[in-house]
Amino acid sequence: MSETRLETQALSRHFGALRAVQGIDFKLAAGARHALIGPNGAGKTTFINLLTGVLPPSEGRVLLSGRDITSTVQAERVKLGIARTFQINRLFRGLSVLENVCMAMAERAGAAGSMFYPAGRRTDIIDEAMGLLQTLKLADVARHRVSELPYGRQRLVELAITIGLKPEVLLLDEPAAGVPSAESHIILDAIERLPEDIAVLIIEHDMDVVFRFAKRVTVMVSGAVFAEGTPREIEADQRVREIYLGQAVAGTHHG
Amino acid sequence: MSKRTIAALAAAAATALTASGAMTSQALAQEVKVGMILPYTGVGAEIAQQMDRGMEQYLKLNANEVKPYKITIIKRDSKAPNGAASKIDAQELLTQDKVDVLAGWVYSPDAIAAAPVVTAGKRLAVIMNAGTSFITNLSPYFVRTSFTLWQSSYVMGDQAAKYMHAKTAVVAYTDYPPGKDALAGFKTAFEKAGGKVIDAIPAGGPEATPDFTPFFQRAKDDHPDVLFVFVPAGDQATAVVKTYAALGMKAAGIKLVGTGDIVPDNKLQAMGDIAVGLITVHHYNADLANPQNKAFKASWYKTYGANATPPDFTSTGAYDGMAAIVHAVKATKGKIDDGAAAVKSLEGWKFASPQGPIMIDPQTRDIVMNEYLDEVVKGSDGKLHEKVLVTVPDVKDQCKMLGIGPCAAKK
Amino acid sequence: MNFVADFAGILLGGLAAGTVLFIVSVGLSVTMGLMGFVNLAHGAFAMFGGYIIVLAMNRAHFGFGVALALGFIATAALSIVLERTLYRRLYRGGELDQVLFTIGLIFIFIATLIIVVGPESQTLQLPPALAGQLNLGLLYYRTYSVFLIVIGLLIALGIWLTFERTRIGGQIRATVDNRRMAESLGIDVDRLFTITFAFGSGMAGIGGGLGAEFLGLDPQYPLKYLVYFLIAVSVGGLGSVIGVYYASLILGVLDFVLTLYLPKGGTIFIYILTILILLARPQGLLGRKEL
Amino acid sequence: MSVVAPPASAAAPTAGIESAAARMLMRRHRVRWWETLPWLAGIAFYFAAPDYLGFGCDLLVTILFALSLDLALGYAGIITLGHAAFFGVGAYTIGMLATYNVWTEPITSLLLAAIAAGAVGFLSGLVLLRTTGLTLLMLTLCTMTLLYEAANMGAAYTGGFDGLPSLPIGPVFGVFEFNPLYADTQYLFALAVLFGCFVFVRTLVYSPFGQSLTGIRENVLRMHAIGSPVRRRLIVCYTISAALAGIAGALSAQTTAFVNLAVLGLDRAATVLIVLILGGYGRLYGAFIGAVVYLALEHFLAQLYPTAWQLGLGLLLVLISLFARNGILGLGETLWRRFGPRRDTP
Repeated sequence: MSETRLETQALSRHFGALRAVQGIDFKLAAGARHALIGPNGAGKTTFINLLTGVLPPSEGRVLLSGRDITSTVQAERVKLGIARTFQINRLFRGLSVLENVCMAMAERAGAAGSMFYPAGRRTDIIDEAMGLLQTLKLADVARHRVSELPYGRQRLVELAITIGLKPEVLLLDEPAAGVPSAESHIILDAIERLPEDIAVLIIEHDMDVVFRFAKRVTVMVSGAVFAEGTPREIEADQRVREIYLGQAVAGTHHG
Repeated sequence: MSKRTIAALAAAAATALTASGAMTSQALAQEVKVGMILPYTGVGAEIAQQMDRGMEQYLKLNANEVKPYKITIIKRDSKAPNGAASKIDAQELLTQDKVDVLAGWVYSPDAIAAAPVVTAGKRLAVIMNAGTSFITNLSPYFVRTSFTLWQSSYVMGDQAAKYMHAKTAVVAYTDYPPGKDALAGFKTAFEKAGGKVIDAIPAGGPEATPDFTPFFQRAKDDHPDVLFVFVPAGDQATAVVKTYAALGMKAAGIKLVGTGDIVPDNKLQAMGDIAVGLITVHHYNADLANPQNKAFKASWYKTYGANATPPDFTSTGAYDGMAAIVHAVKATKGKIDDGAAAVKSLEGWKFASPQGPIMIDPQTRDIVMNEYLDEVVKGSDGKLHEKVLVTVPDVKDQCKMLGIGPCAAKK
Repeated sequence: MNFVADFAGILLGGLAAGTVLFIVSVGLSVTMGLMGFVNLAHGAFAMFGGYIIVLAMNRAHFGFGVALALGFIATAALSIVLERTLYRRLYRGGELDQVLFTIGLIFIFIATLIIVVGPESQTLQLPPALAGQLNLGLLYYRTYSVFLIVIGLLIALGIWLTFERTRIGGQIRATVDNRRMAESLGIDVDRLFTITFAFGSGMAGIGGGLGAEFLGLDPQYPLKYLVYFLIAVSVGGLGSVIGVYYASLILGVLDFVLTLYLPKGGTIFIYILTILILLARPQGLLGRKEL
Repeated sequence: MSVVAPPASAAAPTAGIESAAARMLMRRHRVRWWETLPWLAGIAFYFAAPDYLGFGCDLLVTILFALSLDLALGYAGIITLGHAAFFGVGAYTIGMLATYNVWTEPITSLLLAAIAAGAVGFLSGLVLLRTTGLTLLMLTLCTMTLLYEAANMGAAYTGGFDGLPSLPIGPVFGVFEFNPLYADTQYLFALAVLFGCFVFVRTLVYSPFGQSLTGIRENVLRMHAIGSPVRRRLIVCYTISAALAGIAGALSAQTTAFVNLAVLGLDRAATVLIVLILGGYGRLYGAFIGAVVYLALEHFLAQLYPTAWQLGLGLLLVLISLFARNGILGLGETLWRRFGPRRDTP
């Protein structure tokens, strides 16, 4: 098997009495296509926040390529190659699509700190950004303010920004959430065309998406890993069907 | 009733004329342009109105004094007391409006900031209110017809010891230059006369009215014979007197004294009986009995209505200032734009003002005047009045006399 | 013994001062918490009410109570007009536009007052019943301060009960916590805004009158005391009535005690206190959410 | 701050219509013809209105002050009501140096003022920039007031409310004396300083650093998520802004040869905020428009109606806030978008 990119050991997070995440041991291999599913409130997003360093864990460790990053702050983890999208868009709504992507790339390239020459001279960054937009079929709206785009394409920008960070590990928090099904395919296409070597962890309610995309699936229930396996195995797992799939299938209709 | 309205209208018309005179200078008589720098907006607006009225009354009552000259007043707003606006006003009045005289200045910083301009402009500049002592040292063209805090507070300190036989005093003062001057003036005289200032309490800033309770409570705990207070005339004064009464300090045998600022003419009635018996020193109060003041007041109420804010020391400062300007105009045969000559003509100038006889000190170009030790009494008319207990004549600015700090005349 | 009495006096003074601050500021806290509207012109409504009250007493010779009622009604009415015509256009606008708007409003209030009433400051003539001293056993203290403290307590209780017990109170709390949620629950937020705004301004109006004894009353009022209102609101916590009450009293009393023993400190304490409190609790003492 | 050298500009970017967007970004920082107008106007004013130069200095100082605020408020979205703190520190640096005859050479004094104000900005930024919104507003306001009170307590040295009179300011380049009556030298000096500072700020806002500030204003959480050291950026920005405000204050002390407590007052802080919002924040030129409109209106209205001019000013502010989003420049842009030459995007 290929080596592990991201790993957690006995990772836990408590909010007072609430045990949002408890004792999760989890491995994400290089180039993985891994789905994280589970009923609402199962702690999926909290788990992502622990991986990205938005929240410090109550117990346990997080390792990136074998290196302990438990106490590394969010910004640093991004530099180390962990990028994420948000369940709800977090974009620079007042700026153009191109600027949104350039912002991320400038940070990645370590240019964003420099003060004494115009950003416009970093043609390397701008060209790279345009290239990315073209592959994501966003080039035609590159000049538009993000706030003027339909929601589906805004989600795409959300994705573009994270791809622009050239991550080793990409965490997608319900990338198609809130996107009308008519548009959702543009997101999924984009996800499928992600570079092979990126390890991708996707939180998703829509089972069609999960089965179409994931090679492995982890089921989380009330903060703990409930089951893990290939999509086939998960689908076949009786316990999962009982406590999860039923409501999730229901979920797809308004997902 | 209707008569008064007419009078008021007439006055209004007159003002309008003098004001608009700036634009339409179709003057048959020689026109003398006076640039007036006052805070027409902001915290000083009330004072500016009182001073405008003071000047207006002088010109009204002495119309034939002024002839054949025609005084044109050009008003400029000095806005917030930060010096900047005042300085620009002075520059533009001199360079654009080509005024012959500068005048006004309620707040000392505004006069101080304008000093270099005044010096460079070589025009007479009459300070009609600003009270910081050393201002007149900053330019040879400054002449002051208002007051310095040293004058009233020094006399108060002296009288507190000699007339009221006080041995110990506590001073509470607004924490800005006039307050500090008042403290210094009172302390110097009081201790020279054998008294002792046992505590000095800075009591808040000049703008927002603080609650004086904690300050006065502290003063009360010190058990002095007198509590000398300086606050800017206005709401703060009312608050001072009320707090003094509220804390029962009178009963505790502590007499409240101060400069006239704590019993301003326009607040006296509002204070009510609790003010009765207060002893203060000032160079003017609306009840002064001299003929000039009688005429002044009569015309004042005739013009602005019986319920108008009574005239006060800021009004007379402006009244006397206008008198000084008119004198300089006549003494220089209209060549008042020669600042040096204008100033010279005012050195030693004497004038019978509503506040009594005044003179401009030839050495310091500062005013020399009577200070009155007043007591608040309830009149037969049920209103409160100021009764003069002692008149101290020819009071000079002690800060300059004693050459303290920046007051020391620059040689 | 004597010390105890004096100290009690200081406490009463501080409480009275704090109460005035509370009565004027509480409206601001609710409207800012509820609408997220930065209404710097709040003090202008206090001034307006104060003028109505003082002029009603000094010129029209109304009784104190009547004048207060008049002040409340007039201010509330004016605020409704302004809210309906102008304020609501800016609810969606950025807070900086709101700052510009309310500052402009302050200028208009000030200039209009100077033109109509004149620049001179107004003095409140207390009714004889409130003017004197009151025997509190331990000490004599000015009746009016005691009166204020009681009134303030009643107002705080009244508003608190309205918030906790009544339907509209519940709606207000819900809206402060989460406006979208409230709207989705079918609460008529617009109506709610108008009502609270009118009430808050009316309270400010009364505060302007009641406080005139201590704060004075002149056209500069809205600018002079703006900072104190903002301090009370931010320290108390946006949208929290009880928070503002505590904050006002605490600041009032501490300021008094500190100035008594360290007069050289001048007015500096209230600012130091505010900084310390806000650094420790950015959302204010009882604030529900980040300011 | 890592200063990455720009690579030799790569060959023409991706072809096609799309690259219009790229070209827009690459050209955005270039100087447009109309950007020379303010400076031409500034020079024209010198010859056209020799009697108004005192007012002119006040105007230039206010523009610079508003510009410094724009960097913090308009670009980084740091909401502050205490910016006069730095203006005051700068002004008092000049005041102290001059009064006690330590140093009166104008240009180097400006630098010293900038350093002093920048230091205060850095220290307060370290503590305060953890908060946001009303809390930050109140904290900046209270910090400024603390400095005010401190200056009042030290009145023996600062001159307090009465201020430090008749500051001796050395001649510029040891040749050009300041003129108290016609402020001509002061005006040109102030204009030059403003130009220098403006060029600096302009470079800054178009630099990658400036872009990241905009990012922080637009969505701080996203900035964290793309690995941006947000807090450090904010502190750096705040420090620079403070230093510029310090220069503005110093300039005002030099041109008026006077400084008193008011330089640290809420009055000053509120006015500059109004000026900036009125002109339009996050726009560079909002500071210019706002200052000119506000001060000119105030100055000339006050000459016509000394007692009632605030009414007109108030009306203007209310109207702008009601009918323009983001000040006069914002209004201009809206109109341009609606009636200007048609473009496929705003």
